[in-house]
Amino acid sequence: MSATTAPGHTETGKKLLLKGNELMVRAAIEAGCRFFAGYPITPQNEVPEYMSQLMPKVGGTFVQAESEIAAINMIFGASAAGARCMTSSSSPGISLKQEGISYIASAELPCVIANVQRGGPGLGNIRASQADYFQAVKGGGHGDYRLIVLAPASLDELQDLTMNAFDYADYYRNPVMILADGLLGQMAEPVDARPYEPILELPEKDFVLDGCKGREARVIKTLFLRPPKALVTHNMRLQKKYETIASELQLCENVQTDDAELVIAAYGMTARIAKGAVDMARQAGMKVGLIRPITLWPFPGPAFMEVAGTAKKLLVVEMSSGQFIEDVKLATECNIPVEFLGMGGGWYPTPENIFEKISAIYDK
Amino acid sequence: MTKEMKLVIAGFGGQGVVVAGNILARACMAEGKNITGMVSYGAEMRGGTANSTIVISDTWIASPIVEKPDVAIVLNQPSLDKFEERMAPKGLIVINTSMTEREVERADLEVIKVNATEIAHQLGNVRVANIVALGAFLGHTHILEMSSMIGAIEALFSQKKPGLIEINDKALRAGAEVMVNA
Amino acid sequence: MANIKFDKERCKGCCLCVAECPRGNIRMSEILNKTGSIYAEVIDEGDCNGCALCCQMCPDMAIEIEEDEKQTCCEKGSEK
Amino acid sequence: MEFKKPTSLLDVPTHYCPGCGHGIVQRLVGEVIDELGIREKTIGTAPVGCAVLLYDYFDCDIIECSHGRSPAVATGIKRVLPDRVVFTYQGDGDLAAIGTAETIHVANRGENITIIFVNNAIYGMTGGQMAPTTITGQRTTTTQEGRGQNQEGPPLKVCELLASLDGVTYLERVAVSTPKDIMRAKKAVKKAFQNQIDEKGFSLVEVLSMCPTDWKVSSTAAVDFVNNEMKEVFPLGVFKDEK
Repeated sequence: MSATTAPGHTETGKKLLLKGNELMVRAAIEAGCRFFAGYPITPQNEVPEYMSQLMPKVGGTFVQAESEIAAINMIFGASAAGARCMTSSSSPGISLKQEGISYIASAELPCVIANVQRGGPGLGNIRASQADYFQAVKGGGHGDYRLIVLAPASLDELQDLTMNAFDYADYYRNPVMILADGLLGQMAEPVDARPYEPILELPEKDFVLDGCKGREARVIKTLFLRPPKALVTHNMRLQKKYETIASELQLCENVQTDDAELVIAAYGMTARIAKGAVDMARQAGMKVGLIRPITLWPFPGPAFMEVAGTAKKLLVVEMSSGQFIEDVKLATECNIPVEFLGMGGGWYPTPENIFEKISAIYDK
Repeated sequence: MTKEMKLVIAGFGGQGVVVAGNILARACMAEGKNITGMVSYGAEMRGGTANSTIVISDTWIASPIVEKPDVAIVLNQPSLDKFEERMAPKGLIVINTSMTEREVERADLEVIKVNATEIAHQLGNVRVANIVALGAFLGHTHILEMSSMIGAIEALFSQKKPGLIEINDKALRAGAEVMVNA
Repeated sequence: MANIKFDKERCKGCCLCVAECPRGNIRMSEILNKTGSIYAEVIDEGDCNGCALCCQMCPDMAIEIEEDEKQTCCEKGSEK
Repeated sequence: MEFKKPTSLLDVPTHYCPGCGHGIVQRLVGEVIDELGIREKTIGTAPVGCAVLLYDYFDCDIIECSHGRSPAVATGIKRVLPDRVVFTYQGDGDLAAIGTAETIHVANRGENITIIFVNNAIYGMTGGQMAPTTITGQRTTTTQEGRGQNQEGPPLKVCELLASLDGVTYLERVAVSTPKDIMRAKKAVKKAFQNQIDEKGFSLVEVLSMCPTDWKVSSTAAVDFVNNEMKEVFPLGVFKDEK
């Protein structure tokens, strides 16, 4: 499968000024992504646009699908055929892809799915949002499955996590979601273009359907009717895999949490904005820190438990109305008071907003 | 330069606010400054107000969002109406007097006036009014070296539209001249 | 004479072969096979000319004709 | 003459009901794969519907797809592996109802794949509800008074619909209700696969087929229904054959 997994061929070592969406495309292609199918939706339109420009240059395939549903199913096929592949969309489009994501998860096919979240429910708006948290980490499609969910907070990290996402997908044979938002997708900041290096020792793709020459015919399926317990057996094996992933892949960043009395919990762009508020609070003499999960699933529970043992209070900030906070409370087993600053979909906090909230609750 | 400068360039779609923002961002990048950039359009793709926002800083930047700009470069009347009231106290506003119909009303703002579209017209291409205004801003603040700006212009146009490098260079210098002479 | 073979365990008893045989040489059994179905069987092996219309029509691939060196190929089948 | 089961099919009985046409269609596809010698480079897609267990019968690589999405999945496979032979096998609900968009667009893109479309005018697996191809007046569990009484519209004619698309190379409607039709159907299926091998583009063969169980008739009456009723509504023939 060398034609489809050979990495590289984008310029590395240069300082880039690209929008997040464009950078994600560059990183994906650098990591060997050779098949992309997608459908336009704001604020992720630069992804298919840039893919359509870059893919032909590396001998890859870009398909503008007739629908999000078709796009995710093209990914299902391309992954089964052995390609490193990716699709992207924004919230309403991800809802449409849920069916296919469930099938891909059950069939244990590797792929990368980016959600550049916008406001919802419904058509919502086209600004940034984090309101698809539940959908991403709890499974928006049917059945017991898990996505590995990565939440970058800067373009530099977006570049790294996009590349790593392909490795996680191949290593665990599981779909990986990059949970970005409209802010991250639309902003530009300087990034050093780095070359792709695999971070894991990747297994042989012994599931690929490429014709049964010299081997037994293979089947990729998600229907388990016979024997009666076939589905249970399959699902238990999946759960075991999820347990392995949960024990091996928890990424989290702590910022000044060692002496912090108040720790902000936030992820993605919200965490970055909150970091500005941490700086402001420290300058005002308040001991405030930040804990930021980088993997939303698996959720870095132990890291949160640790903070719950040292801080007096947590403040959850999210661009949604109370989704992420549930995982924070679960992870800390309600051992610590949790305050909340949420923004209903489609609007973002500023460092000043968060600082104001910190000031209001710090001594209470 | 202050620790962090939040800047907006606003005008009609088609007045080149995105290009101006891009050039400014690249020049900052060349000088090793931290920057973030965003572009937003009105709901309609053409004819509404488009704006390009840039945060420039010597340290890391928490948020790329510019809610209260320290600097606004406004190229038309709707943008003046929209951003004057939103500006941070004592901010700097550069207005294109060729396309605005009134004076700046807020007393706390520092105002730079430049008839950018007329100057661009005299140079032979009204579409470089954006760069004239940018030149006026830089001629006043000197936050960047002219050579960084010219380098950014060359980098941006050299591949696809090399013919536009010269006129953009001229526009930049003409804008800066207005400030020297003011 | 053709070397026709009915796999009675594959047969589901749809009877399409019976209707199709130009010689009326196929009948359904009076007893059931292992799957509980009546099954098709040839009445007189000697009377089968190997036209294979029954094979064509059988949805279950339950009828096969083995090569018989003496038999010359009869592509179109039906000859009455 | 000799008549044997094709070797690209596994030697197992199928789960289809007595008199169901799927067994015939699958045999034809198997024979064609044998004759073209492409078993080891063929990847098939299984639909949702009665043919979902296709992989239990074909001895080649098969991927099972969600309802109606086979053409999209096949697109993904074919674009990654353009030198393999990719076919979808779909029923009328899969291809002409829930998967209409995928069908039209895979055809319009002119994907170099082969579609075998089995039209039996009813939803088989779920127990006999109206299909997009159920004919006017036909009674089903969801059109108890016959199709057309309740704004169901007339049956959808897939070949006629796709014939207007410039991206399409080959369209033919055949039947498996008589030995003569079956032999013609085989030729069409073979051509549809050969077109793909020759990189000619998108080919679809619509096969009118019997569903005695859900039509609630005998196997022989089902054959009569195809011959007398369905062929009237869905005329057999070549609808497009671009050289």
